Amino acid sequence: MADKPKVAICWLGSCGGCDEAVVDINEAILDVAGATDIVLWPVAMDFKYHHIEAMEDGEIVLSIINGHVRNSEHEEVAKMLRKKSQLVLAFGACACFGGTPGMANFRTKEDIFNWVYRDAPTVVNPKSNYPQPKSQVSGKELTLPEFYEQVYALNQIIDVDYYLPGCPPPPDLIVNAVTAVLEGKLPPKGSTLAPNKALCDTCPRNKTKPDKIAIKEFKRIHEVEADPDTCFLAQGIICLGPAIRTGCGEACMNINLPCRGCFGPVEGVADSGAKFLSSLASIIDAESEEEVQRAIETVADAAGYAYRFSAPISTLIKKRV
Amino acid sequence: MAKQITINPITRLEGHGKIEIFLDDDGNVDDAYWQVVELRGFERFCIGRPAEEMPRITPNICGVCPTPHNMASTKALDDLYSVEPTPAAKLVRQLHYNAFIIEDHYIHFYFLSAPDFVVGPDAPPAERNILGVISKVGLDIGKQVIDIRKRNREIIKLIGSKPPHPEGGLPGGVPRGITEEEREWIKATADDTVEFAQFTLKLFKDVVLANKKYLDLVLSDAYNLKTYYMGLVDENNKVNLYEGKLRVIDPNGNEYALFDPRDYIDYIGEWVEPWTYVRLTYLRKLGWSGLIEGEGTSIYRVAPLARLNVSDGMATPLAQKEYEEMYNTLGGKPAHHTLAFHWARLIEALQCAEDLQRIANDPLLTSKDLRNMNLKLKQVGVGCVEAARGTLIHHYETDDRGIITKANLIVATQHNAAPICLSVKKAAMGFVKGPEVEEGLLNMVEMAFRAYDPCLACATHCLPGHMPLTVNLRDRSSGEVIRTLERS
Amino acid sequence: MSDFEPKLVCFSCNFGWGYLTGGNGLNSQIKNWIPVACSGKIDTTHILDAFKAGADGVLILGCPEGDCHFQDGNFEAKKRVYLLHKLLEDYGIEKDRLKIELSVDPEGKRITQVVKEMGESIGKLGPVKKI
Amino acid sequence: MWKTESIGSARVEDAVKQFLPPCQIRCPINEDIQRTNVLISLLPDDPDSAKEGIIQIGDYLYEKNPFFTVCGYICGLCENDCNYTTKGGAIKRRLLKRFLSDTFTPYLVQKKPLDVKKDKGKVAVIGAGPGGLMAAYELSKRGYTVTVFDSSNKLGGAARYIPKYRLPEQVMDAVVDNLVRIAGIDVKLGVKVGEGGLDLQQLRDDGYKAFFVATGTPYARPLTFGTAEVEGQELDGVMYGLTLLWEVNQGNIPADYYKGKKVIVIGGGNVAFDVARTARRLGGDVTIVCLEIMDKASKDAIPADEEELVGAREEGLTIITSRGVRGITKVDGKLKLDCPLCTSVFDERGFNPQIECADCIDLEGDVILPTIGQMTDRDFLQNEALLNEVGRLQADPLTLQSKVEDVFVGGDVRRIGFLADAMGEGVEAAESIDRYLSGIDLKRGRVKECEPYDAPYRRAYRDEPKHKWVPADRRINFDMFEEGFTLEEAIEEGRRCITCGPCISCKACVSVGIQDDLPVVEVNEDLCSGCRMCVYVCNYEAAQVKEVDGKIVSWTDDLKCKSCGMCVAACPSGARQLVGDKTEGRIKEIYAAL
Repeated sequence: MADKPKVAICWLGSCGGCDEAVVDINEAILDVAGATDIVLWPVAMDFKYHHIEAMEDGEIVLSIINGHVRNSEHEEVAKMLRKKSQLVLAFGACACFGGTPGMANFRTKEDIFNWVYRDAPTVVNPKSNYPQPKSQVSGKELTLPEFYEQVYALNQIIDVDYYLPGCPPPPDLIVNAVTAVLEGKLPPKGSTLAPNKALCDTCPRNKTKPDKIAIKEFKRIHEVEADPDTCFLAQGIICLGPAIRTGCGEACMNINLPCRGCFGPVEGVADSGAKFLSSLASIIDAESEEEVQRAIETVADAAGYAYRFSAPISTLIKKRV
Repeated sequence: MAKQITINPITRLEGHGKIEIFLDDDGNVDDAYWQVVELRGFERFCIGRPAEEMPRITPNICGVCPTPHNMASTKALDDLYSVEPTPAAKLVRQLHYNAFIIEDHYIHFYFLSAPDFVVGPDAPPAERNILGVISKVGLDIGKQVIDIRKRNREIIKLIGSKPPHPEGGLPGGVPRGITEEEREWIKATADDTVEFAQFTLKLFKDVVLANKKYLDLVLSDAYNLKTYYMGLVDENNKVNLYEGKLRVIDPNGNEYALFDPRDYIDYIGEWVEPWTYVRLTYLRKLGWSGLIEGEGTSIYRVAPLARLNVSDGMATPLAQKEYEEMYNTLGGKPAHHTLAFHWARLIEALQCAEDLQRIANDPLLTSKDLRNMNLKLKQVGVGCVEAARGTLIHHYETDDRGIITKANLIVATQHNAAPICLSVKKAAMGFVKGPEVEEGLLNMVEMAFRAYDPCLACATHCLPGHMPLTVNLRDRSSGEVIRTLERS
Repeated sequence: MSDFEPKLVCFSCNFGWGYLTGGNGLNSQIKNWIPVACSGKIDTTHILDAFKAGADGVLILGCPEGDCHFQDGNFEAKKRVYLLHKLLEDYGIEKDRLKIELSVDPEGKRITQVVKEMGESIGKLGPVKKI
Repeated sequence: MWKTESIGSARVEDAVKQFLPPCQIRCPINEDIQRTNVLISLLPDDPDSAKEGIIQIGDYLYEKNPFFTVCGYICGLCENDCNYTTKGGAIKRRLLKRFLSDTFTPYLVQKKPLDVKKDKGKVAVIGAGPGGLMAAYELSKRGYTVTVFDSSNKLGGAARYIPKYRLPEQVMDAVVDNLVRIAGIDVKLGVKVGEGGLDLQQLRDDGYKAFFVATGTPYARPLTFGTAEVEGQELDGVMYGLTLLWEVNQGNIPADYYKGKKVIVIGGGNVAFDVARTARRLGGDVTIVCLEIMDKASKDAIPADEEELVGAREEGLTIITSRGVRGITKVDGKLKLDCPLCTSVFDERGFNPQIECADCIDLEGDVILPTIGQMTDRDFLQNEALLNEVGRLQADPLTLQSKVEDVFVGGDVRRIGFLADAMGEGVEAAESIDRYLSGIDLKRGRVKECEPYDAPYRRAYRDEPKHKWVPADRRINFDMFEEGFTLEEAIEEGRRCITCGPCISCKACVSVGIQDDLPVVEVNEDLCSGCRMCVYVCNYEAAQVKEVDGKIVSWTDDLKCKSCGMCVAACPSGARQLVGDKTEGRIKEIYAAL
């Protein structure tokens, strides 16, 4: 055990799907488990913060961290793992870009609290209680982690060595990533352990795409019966394929749904949402200003399409000060 | 000098949870709280999103039980657009749903519950995990569990893309159907699953019921909690996880309410406490009773045992037999035995497996008629399913373009939040006497909430799989840790 | 708010604006002036980056409708601006902070005025609210 | 005001095989049409400040085409091939140049002579028409001492036949007079080579190393019927149209010369119409008779331009089509034309009229002006042994070299064409003579294949401006009847040009400093996913996709690319970059300072 590389798998603000994904590598999980000494995996085994604290700095070879950072506890755990680990792998869309919950950054903490604890139709809150970091209940003190104003991607809180995007990351890339670490065959720091190109590159529908895509009005997924073989954009359905890194195995294409971007920006692009909107505007086929406005009206949710998984790293969401 | 025991972390529905046990000066349990320490505010940032995207967004609420969110959301869209899914589409959805419940229930049983019973509640924790289970009952069972999970997740993948984050589901239908060649291996999977389900029940009865010590534990008062119960039933009041009416029975088993999930607001209230991020649900018309059981309580429970308690039986023949046997053993309905959740869970899994079989053999399954395009937006939609962990409700309101303006979600574990607090307190009082807590006893406490499979399941579904647990004994006044007791 | 001095970034198409001035004269008069070969090459990223960098407004000056040297670059810019308006609202940034004007001003007679007016209207809005 | 540069990066590049705008390909002297259109569109709207720019543009055009001010009145060849023709009307290039001429013509006298050392030997040019003068100009620029001989007393050759209401005399005078001054060309007028013992051999003896024979077609072609010459062409009252045009331009014909006279012009070409409309301006009641028919679509269509037909009708001329002339007689003082029906003019063998003599009409008039074409001076060509065994003038079509190696021939004498065609041959001849005298292969690398560009895509194309003619009743005189562009109109029309051509053959933007140089679009194939966003946004079909081992990737056709950067803005994966574009840097600076 001792000489096996120590690996930690940990979640922050996460849905647990990323850990499910690790389990979903099925048989391979046993090899990984055999080749490594998993010192921390809350989903699977004893969770001992202070054991980690007791470790030497850098004693852990690799920390695989999933989930975003939204509260003080997340931040503490993240920082602790960074201190103890040689390598940190941001695992899954939440750790890499903030993920779906990152869309909360379009709202304030206050707004969220008011709805959840006051305005939701089923809420009954005569004492107008709001959860507090510290509260007294019949003389006893109960504490809660502090809920931050916004959601952060992992690299906005700690230094990250590698990224493995996806919601969740697919089994083949997980195995590749772990093997790369174990065999010490790692690309330069900061690399994303997935292909560099956009989804169109591997999308089976790319061949059916006409050379000139022009869209007069955008269709929403419930409005049309999408053809299972034709490029979504060619059908007027918004698909982030052109702007989003490939590697997901075209999971959504396979069930006849367009890409929503869980793999984040392609190599060299910081804000895939902005880039995507730029090209989306370009393929609007309009003769007049009115037609432009009409076409744009049919873009039901610019922010929700562009930043479904990446609002916290979007250009306009300010980084932490 | 009072002490405080902290069990942290234990759970994750929207994140972590922890248990605080307070000891009075004599070292007896004074009070216990189960806290949910995280919030992500989905209800809020869903505003402005197009409704049809919700089945793709809400599964991110929980990656361990994403399918119910995806399904509740999809059904909310049916309601929002006042449309019925085509018969084929409905079959595909139910196929997806059964496959999910099956793999979820078995993972919970084998990885989380079985260690307690098969290996023993007070056995050394190093053995009290799936490996321990395997060494007791044989390796091939471990393999079978993995195999059944894998194959049922293949079905989810087919329909929902990524099992931890399924995205399929559209108002009035599904984006993708099933082909004849896919039907073949789905059939095979269904048959094997039914067999496996029966085997598992037999295993449970052999190791638990046959063992007086365990049976007593199941029936003991520490694990008994008298509350209301809620769950979906079909038109014959049989268990149905995909659709139906919500039925509520009182602690004595009488029907308290039977209502369309659309009316949930009239029946369900959510109480806010400053010490937890989760909202505690209760029966609104009865008013918030606080954390009490029995007479005068307004707290209800959901999830497998609740579903069986509120129904008049199972919807499939094999499961029905098991249903009858369970209540005979527990001494009639309703059963308040918290640990019986495990048993109920296995009976449900059998019903899902039988239903999987029915669907796999239905000629309609492979029909290409997957979308009912006759959409009429009515700007309000409620979708309700029985998630593995209990009733799940998605309620959306939109503008005239179908853009979400309001979203209210009641997540399974919320219903059980208050009961869990009570069960934990009760178990703690039953087993924790003084600061010198023994590890095995802590596990007894743990078993109390593990039975609910609170979406900590999210946390504990998995490999070696025993509960992490650290107990801090703190001086109440100074808060400083006097002694740390931990299991390993 | 009174002492608030709005920061305005101004892109202008060389084929329509100030090409007779050689730039020299205007450079001093217009702060944060970025002449470009065609308004159509202004990427959404450029615009969002401007706001991120602290701009309170972005003004794009293109050639008159139908007069683009590159056929329809000014129209491209318009499409982009209108789509961005939709996005900016989600960030709580008023759409008035991003304006596009299609006109022609070779001697740079009007450009300073246009910039001034936009500056004033942004002055009324105040600094960008952080979300 | 900008200053347009034509050196360094602002110099247009010339590729052996390249795309060009169709207008430039059509132009026999390959004028930089697109570049100068763009420059015009960038003129200030205030006339005084515009002057400077106009002269810069003029000076630039002058380098290639010292006749551009004249072309501005009479040449619209490029417009025939303009991509805009089908989209709303060709760009009015002729009027744009005429607009430049308004300012440039008066300026010509101040234009400095060429600063070249004339040390490359003597060359003689026979014929001071556009072809001859272009050759002389080109050769002078290259350092040759050129002497131009012309039998007439005026420079300009055939251009001197053009009526003043189409080409003002002072414009023509300014061009030719200043051309010889600026280029330092030695001129011998009234000297007919081939007469009085002066022949090419004599000139050789005088030290002339090479010759360009551009003697044009000085003689009018007599009327023929079948093979025979038509009777009665010697009759009093019958005069060749060509003669009339010459004499009128010389000022030898009084106004009202034809007042009250019935004039019949024979011929359907542009010259015939010049003659007819001139006669009309001399007070005559004019009828045109021709073999051809009005239907422009027919193989037998009347050759004169549509504008001529319209103009003539407006001015009250009568046009009688499908009639030949069999004979001219004089019956009690009136001339009588005997005109049989012509059923077909051209067939596979070319000009081969079929006459139906049964159907015949008589026309009566006081004056008959046959204008059916011109002829070369065959005796001269014969004597100089430039004709081949079948009696045809022989010259290599590419090098224009004749049977005699130091003699080159071009212009109408070789093949009758437009003014610009002759000029073009002058340029080619100069090139050949330069190569000949420098001992360089005459042919190598001279064949230029150029592919015309298609019109770029744009949402809306604009219609051409209406032509402005003085109303017929007020233009029966020798003043210009067509009005030119105002500055405002010129700028508008310049803007209308959709600049089909590639940047390297234009660079107007670089020349006035709108861009430092032409940035180049580069595609990083390691990043391009073949999503095709660039393809739609590109208005020039420069952004295209190709398949590379099964994967689709995009690429850019540099010759078609205008470096506008729209594809870069549209590329969602940052695979496209504008290399050499300073904008990005500028943006970073500014943002950093915010």
